[in-house]
Amino acid sequence: MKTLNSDNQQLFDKEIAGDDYYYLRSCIRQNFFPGAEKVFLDILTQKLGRKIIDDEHHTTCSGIGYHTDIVPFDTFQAIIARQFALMKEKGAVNAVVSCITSFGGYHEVLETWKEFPEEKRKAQENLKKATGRDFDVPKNIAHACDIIYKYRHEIARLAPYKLVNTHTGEPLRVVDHVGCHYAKIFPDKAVGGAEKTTVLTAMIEAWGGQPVNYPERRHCCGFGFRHYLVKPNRSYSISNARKKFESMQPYRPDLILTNCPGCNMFLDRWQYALAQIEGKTYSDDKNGIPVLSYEELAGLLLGYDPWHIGLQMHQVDLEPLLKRMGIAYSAEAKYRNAKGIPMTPPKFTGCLE
Amino acid sequence: MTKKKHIAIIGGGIAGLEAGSVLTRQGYKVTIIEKENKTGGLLNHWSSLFPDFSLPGEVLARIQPENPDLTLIHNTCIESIKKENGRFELFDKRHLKLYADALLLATGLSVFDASLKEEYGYGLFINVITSSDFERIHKAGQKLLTAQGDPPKRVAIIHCVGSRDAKVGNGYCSKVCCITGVKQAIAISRMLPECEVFNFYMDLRLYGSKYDALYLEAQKRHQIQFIRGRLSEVSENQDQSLQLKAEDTLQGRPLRMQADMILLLTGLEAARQNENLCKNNHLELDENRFFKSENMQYHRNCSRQEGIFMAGSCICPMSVNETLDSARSAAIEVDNYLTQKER
Amino acid sequence: MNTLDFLKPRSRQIDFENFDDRILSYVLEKEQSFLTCISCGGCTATCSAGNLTHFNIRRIGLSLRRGNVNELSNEIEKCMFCGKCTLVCPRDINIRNVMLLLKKRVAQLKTEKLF
Amino acid sequence: MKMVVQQLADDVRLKEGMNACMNCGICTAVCPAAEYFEYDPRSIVVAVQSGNEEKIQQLLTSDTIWMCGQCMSCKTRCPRSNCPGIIINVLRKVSQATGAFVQSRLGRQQYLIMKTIGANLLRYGYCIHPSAVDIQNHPEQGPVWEWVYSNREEVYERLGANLDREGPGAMRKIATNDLLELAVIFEQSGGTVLWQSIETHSKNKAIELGLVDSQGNPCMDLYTNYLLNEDPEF
Repeated sequence: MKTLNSDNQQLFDKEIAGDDYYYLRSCIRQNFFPGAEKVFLDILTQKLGRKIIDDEHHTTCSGIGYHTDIVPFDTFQAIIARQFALMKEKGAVNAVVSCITSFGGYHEVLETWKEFPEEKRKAQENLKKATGRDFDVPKNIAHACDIIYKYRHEIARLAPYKLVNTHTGEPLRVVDHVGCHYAKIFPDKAVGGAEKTTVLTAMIEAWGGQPVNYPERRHCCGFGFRHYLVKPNRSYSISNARKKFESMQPYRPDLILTNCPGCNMFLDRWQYALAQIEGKTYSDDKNGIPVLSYEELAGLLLGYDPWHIGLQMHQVDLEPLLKRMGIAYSAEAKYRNAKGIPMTPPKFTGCLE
Repeated sequence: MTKKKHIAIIGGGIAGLEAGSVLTRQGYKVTIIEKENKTGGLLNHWSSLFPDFSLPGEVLARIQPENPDLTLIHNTCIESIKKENGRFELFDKRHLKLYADALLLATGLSVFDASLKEEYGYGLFINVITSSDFERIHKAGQKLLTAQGDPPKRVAIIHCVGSRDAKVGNGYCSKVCCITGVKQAIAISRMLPECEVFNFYMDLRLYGSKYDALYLEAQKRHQIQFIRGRLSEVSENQDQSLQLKAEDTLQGRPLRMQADMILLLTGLEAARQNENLCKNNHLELDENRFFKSENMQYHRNCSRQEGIFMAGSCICPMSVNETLDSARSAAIEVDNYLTQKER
Repeated sequence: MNTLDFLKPRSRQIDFENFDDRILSYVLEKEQSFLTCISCGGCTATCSAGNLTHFNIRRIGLSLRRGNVNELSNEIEKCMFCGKCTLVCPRDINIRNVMLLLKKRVAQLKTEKLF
Repeated sequence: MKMVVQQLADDVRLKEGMNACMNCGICTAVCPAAEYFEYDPRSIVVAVQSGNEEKIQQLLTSDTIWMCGQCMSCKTRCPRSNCPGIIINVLRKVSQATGAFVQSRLGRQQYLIMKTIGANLLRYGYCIHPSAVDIQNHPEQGPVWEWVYSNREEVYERLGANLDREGPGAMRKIATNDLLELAVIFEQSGGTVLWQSIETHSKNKAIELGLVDSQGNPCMDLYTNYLLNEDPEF
């Protein structure tokens, strides 16, 4: 089978800044996988020797509020303008966005400003009146996965591990899931465009794995904003996630790789919920298909301790994958606190007891 | 007797050939410049013509003009045109220079590159083919087979690929694909009576004489099914069969279908060389990159540049019979121009 | 696990692979002309029952062709079999007969407890 | 009061999101919501395009406009570069501004979202905070999250996060001054006005439903409970 690879790169050769970044954190990533953001910053500064500003003053971009329609577009624009103002004050011009919805939102606002300059003036005025701040439009806006993509070969050179099954020597079969707001709203802002987004498959290839295509690759994970956030609506969310799992199951993937904080969480949790409801998993075992984000995966390959980068926060246990990849880890260090004192572990991990 | 006037025709497809044939019979000297090593243009690649399944060879046989006043130059592409002292000078890459009293453009069209419509997977998924691919297979007398070598049990024919699509820069209707879809559906059904054939369309634009009868025949005799909804995406299954997603718009519900093969009805585009020909003179292209007529109602064959005329599908996509009509009417316009100039 | 009872995964996508043709094949066998329907809606426009209720013959035809049998069994009850649809059909389909056959087949399936 | 058609047209996003639609259904074909609900983005665009005041009013009071999941898959495929998902945003905005939203079950839920996500926004400076993802309302999060939730100080500390503390880092406490700026931006740019509209119309709806206290004032706890238990038709 022909896999999706980096062959149409020239069509969507997006510009990704090489250094001197300003980090914009993600509500969901910090909340569910704080270790992922930490390891991203660590890789960038310690392994790759790049500079990135982690500014405590920036806030949510309010994207979840915007897409649930409780934040008006004017407010959304002004909040984004405030982030830009903070960047300006720090002398930063290259934004790196951790959240996919923020990424889509920043671009939506910038495209609007290009087409309707009066909207930009309104945002300037609102921000000035509210905070006294001024902003400049950043020179470059990249998603954090773009940065890892840009340095994927360098990471491969530094990495002691590969996406390879150490028992068989075969490359691991990896399916990817790209967050909708990364490529679907503005295809030219995504590596590889909207239909054959290659930002993750290129990483998989560079790190020794085999990217595996599956029919519902482009389908949404099912977050649906208001559909997940209001409890009685969550069936929408799980229904769409199920569609993806059913579609990828026949390919027997070793791993699901994501670039969106929300998707990473949903694809992990919904496997558990579906197993509880339907009594089945989409893997050959009771554990489920492991789900990792690009930062988590890069961290693992670079030899970070899986429990320091927060992999114990996943419902689908990563241990079987670690074993398959021959990654050294300590099982009993998994549930310890910062002082090294053992904690009571979760009731169970994986999808079925 | 005055020296015979000379007309250069760019393009040796059926429009150029037919116009050349009419003009030589009217007493002019004609030179046809063809970029390939063979005349006949796109018609060489088609297996049968709608709506009567007649053979393209029959058309070609009738219009091969044989006349001492007609010269054919092959393998040459005219790159630029210059008007000097009321005459035209034509240049190709190798600095071939040709003089003419009038110029007739019959550059025809090219077929949309279906791989640009990434979501349909042409060039990526092996069982996705185009209408041109199908004509080639059919013409070679081969059976339609999947990449695995089996006769497909279900084929989905997709309309409007590269037509009526602002995303790929083609906002217009290519006009002849709908009827091609019906024709090819019937051809598949004749070839493989067991095969289910579906047409996914947005509007069925069957504008010509006897076209609707073919549609009726497709439904009645061949049980071909028509679903109103534009294809949104194609994905490949593990066994290389395909999954497609569209809306059944008449029901207002999303629809998912598995098919062994998908046939894309590719739209038609103006020839790329047209842009070059517009340099250094008053020729103009319209918003769809076809040649702009002086007046699209009354003077369809006349360009914006005095002495340059157009014939056939370099004006807009046309069927074979329309192209021939257009060629003949262009010949009349050329004759009128040269006769009036004489006086 | 009852705490997850509020979650009900499902889809309303038309899935051609699970096509229920028990009614369609019966109708087509006896009324070939139905093949040539072009969904123009002429029948719906003239339909007496449709003027008073949400009964929509064009949609019934589509449901028949897509195998939505559950929808059909309720809807067909509303038809009065006046035959005006047949008179206006540009493709000369005996729509009244299609509706009759549909009703017959639904009744048959019901007696056989297949519904 | 402006006609709703005009209110829609005043939003810059409608100019961005809508060219003429040709009813091809390419959006519905890939729409995750169309797959789950009786929902058809194509017909919504057609209704907005018609400019028919009555039809649009109907949309504003319907469940339909609240079914979109905002994935924007429609945007990628449209052959006319429309974005039905953005048109939905504009409809929802006008529905909330005019109070039409309380007439549909899904629309009424805006009150719940305002009270959760909206409250998080101004209280924490984040849309989501670990303390707000409680076990009772999120059983689908599973036993590992339950473990994180119950031991969050320790778990976040081990991962080098800075939960609820000053300085930079994941889940840090956003400084009071920064939160204040966020609140003033809300005030300045229309966020507060929107919330007042949601609040007022929801209270009126609560009264209409008889969800009141002994003094006849709307009881919003009862109303919240009502919203969470309204019988879904799907």
